[in-house]
Amino acid sequence: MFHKIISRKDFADLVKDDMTIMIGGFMACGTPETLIDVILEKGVKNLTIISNDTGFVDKGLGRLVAAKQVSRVIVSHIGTNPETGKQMVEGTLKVDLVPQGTLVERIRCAGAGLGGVLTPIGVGTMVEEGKQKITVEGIDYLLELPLRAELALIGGSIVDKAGNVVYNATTRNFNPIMAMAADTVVVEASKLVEIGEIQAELVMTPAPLIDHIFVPEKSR
Amino acid sequence: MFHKIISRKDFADLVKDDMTIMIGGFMACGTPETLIDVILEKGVKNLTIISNDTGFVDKGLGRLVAAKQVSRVIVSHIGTNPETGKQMVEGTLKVDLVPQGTLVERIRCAGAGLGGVLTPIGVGTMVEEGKQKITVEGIDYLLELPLRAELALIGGSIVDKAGNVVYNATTRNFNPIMAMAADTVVVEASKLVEIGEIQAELVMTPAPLIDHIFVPEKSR
Amino acid sequence: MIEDLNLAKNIIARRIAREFKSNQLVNLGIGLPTLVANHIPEGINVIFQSENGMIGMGPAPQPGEENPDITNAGGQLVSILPYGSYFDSATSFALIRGKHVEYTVLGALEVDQEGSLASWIIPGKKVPGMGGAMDLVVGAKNVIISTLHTERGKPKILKKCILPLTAKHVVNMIVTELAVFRVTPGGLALIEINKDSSIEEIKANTAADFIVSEQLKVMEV
Amino acid sequence: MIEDLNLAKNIIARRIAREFKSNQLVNLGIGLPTLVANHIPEGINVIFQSENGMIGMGPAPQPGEENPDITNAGGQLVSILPYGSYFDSATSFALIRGKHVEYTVLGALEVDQEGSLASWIIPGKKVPGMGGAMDLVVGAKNVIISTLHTERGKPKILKKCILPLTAKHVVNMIVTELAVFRVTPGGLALIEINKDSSIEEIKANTAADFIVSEQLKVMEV
Repeated sequence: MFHKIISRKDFADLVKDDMTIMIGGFMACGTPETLIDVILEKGVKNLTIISNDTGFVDKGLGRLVAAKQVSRVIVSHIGTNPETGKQMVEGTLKVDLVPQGTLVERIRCAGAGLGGVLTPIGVGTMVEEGKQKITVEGIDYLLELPLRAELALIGGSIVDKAGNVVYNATTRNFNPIMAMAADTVVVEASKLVEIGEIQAELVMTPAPLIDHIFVPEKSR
Repeated sequence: MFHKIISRKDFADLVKDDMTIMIGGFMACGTPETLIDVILEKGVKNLTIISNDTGFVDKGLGRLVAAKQVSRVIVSHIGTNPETGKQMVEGTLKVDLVPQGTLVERIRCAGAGLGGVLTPIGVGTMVEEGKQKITVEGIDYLLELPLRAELALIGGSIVDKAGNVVYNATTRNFNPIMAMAADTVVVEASKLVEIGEIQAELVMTPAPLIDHIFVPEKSR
Repeated sequence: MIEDLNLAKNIIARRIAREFKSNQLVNLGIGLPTLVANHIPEGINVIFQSENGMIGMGPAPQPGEENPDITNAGGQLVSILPYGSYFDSATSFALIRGKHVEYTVLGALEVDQEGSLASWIIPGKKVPGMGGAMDLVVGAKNVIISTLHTERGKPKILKKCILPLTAKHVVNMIVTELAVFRVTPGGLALIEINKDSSIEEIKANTAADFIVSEQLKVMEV
Repeated sequence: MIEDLNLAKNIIARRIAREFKSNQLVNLGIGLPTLVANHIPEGINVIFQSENGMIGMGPAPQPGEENPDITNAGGQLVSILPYGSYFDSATSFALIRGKHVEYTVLGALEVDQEGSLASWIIPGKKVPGMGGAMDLVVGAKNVIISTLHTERGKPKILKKCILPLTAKHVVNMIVTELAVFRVTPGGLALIEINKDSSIEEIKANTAADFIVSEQLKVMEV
């Protein structure tokens, strides 16, 4: 009944120039590396990437930055990828820095149908520039708005054929939140299992949120 | 190192007249019934209860309503407990009805340090009365504010001696959200296990959020 | 009119059950909508969400297999299918409000030609509360109202709801034992009619304006 | 001044490690703060949170036991203790922003006598980004800044930060290799001093106003 397995070629066809893509992972832990390989091969340009950080020059989504396929990143941290800083200074890459907790909350808003959240984070700093400030019971908050993508690329540790996902250890991070906030969601499965093999309580992303399951050759 | 097991008597001492108490569960599924027994025995009065619903006259927190220990409930549904409606009509019980998704989101705000959320739910209905309306990109939202309690009573299926909690099946519902939104959090453990017996990925409420573990006699 | 209420309800449920495609995520309200699950056509695999925290909800358990920890949003014992999952209420309503649920089927006290719904309170009389209904009708991609065409002889479909609203302008489709309506930008459209009814009967029992669709069909039930 | 930077950093880490009680939830920033974990006194069981999604973080794994799925917020391999748990980033920052973390220990580019902190950007020069630092300093119950007293001879503790802020009025305590300060409503208070330093040396190397506490003690390190 579930026909979600996607080939390398069909995934490549999904990815287009100018797309806004969310990529799960934290310093490349939990990042779907093979899906990034495919985007590198295809060579699409002018991508907007939403992720926790820009990883490393040779690991994680930082490889897309190094390949100059990205024109904008919305992230909390770029310190581990010198290419990001360099391209930012050269003016070829726009970098939006967002506090990590605000970033994940904005993505959650998009996935959860909320119009925004009030957070105390960033009040009195550069982060408040251009944002609406709302005072509740004498405390100032910034109104932070939803952040959505056309495509979300998720790194799943254990995925069943229906699309239920388990993330091992700290690979979870942004993955389950992003899996709710994009028009199309693709999970790269480190391990593919049969339906029923995952305990229902352990599912971290329920099957209906996953559009496509990509199984890299090394996982087969 | 963790000394969290609380006796029936010590739990009874925690509960006081006029308290605001969150109680987990959904139509009494996942509700800590023995903790409610203790509150019934102690007979404290004038409680404000925050929960999904008022359960039944003879099951769940509805028993506290039936015993007239409650002066206010903040819930999404009262239809299964005729006592709630009766006391509301008589004027002895104040009932605040909140849409279920808004209710859980307001509790989450309190636990997550957010000042509020914008939700489209309730716009154009009685629910918007007295609330700030905020328009983002042409869409109207209600600003919903955090909801916090002095005490949260949680129904845990499997609890380890550090306080890590797993909720089986649909007993999860409001429990993990409430466990973040109160000054003091008490979990009733259906089953108590040793530290290390719960898979780290399966923990639904991390140990540091739990102040006290109550183990009813039937679970020992 | 169909006098047998049980028959009427099952006509409604059967008709609604034909709307779904395989793998769609569907939330059924308490009461009449619950019946829809019994009528899903062979070969169609609908995935049921229950707002108390489950995807892949299955039927009532076999005797001896009851698990008090597995309940639906009505508090009844149910089961879970092999592809199912459990989650907390915040996630459940993130799924609902975030447009991840394809269909919600709910009952009505009143529903009107503008697609507004009243279903949670009769002031001074009956106040069950909205539960998850407000979230469901605003959040689901498609809102189907399942209702008997009249109650004690009074039409349930009105020009404008009188009772306090559950939500404004959210209903996509209304299914009764006599007819199927679609709420369109141009107003209410009658798109299907029970073979044993007539446009005259429907007009006489509907307190709303509606146009008769050029593609009017017989309700398949 | 202490010329040996390694010694200086370990003095700071040792002093901070004495602040915690058993069962407190603590988040250590990248760099100097990470050293604090090596100096927790015997018998004290601090629980470490890592903002990438873990409670109960343990030390670097033994050779042969490395698991690439278990990393800290710096991307380094770590381990988890038996009472530990994993969660997503939304939950992690709910814990942080929601005042469930007792202490956060972070480094500083600048910190000032009002308790404001600059740590994430040197405009035009170095822009690592704030990562989770803004959330941590606003959200944690207690904020400890660990910093060398000076950098290239220049004081790190100022009257007012010049660089863009991480947050305003959030720091509770500043620990350097020479001294410990508390940020009080009345201003900065020197509460401890390294036995090898002097008030004169601290005054000469601190660009902020501070009062010397009446209970001034020798730093126990």
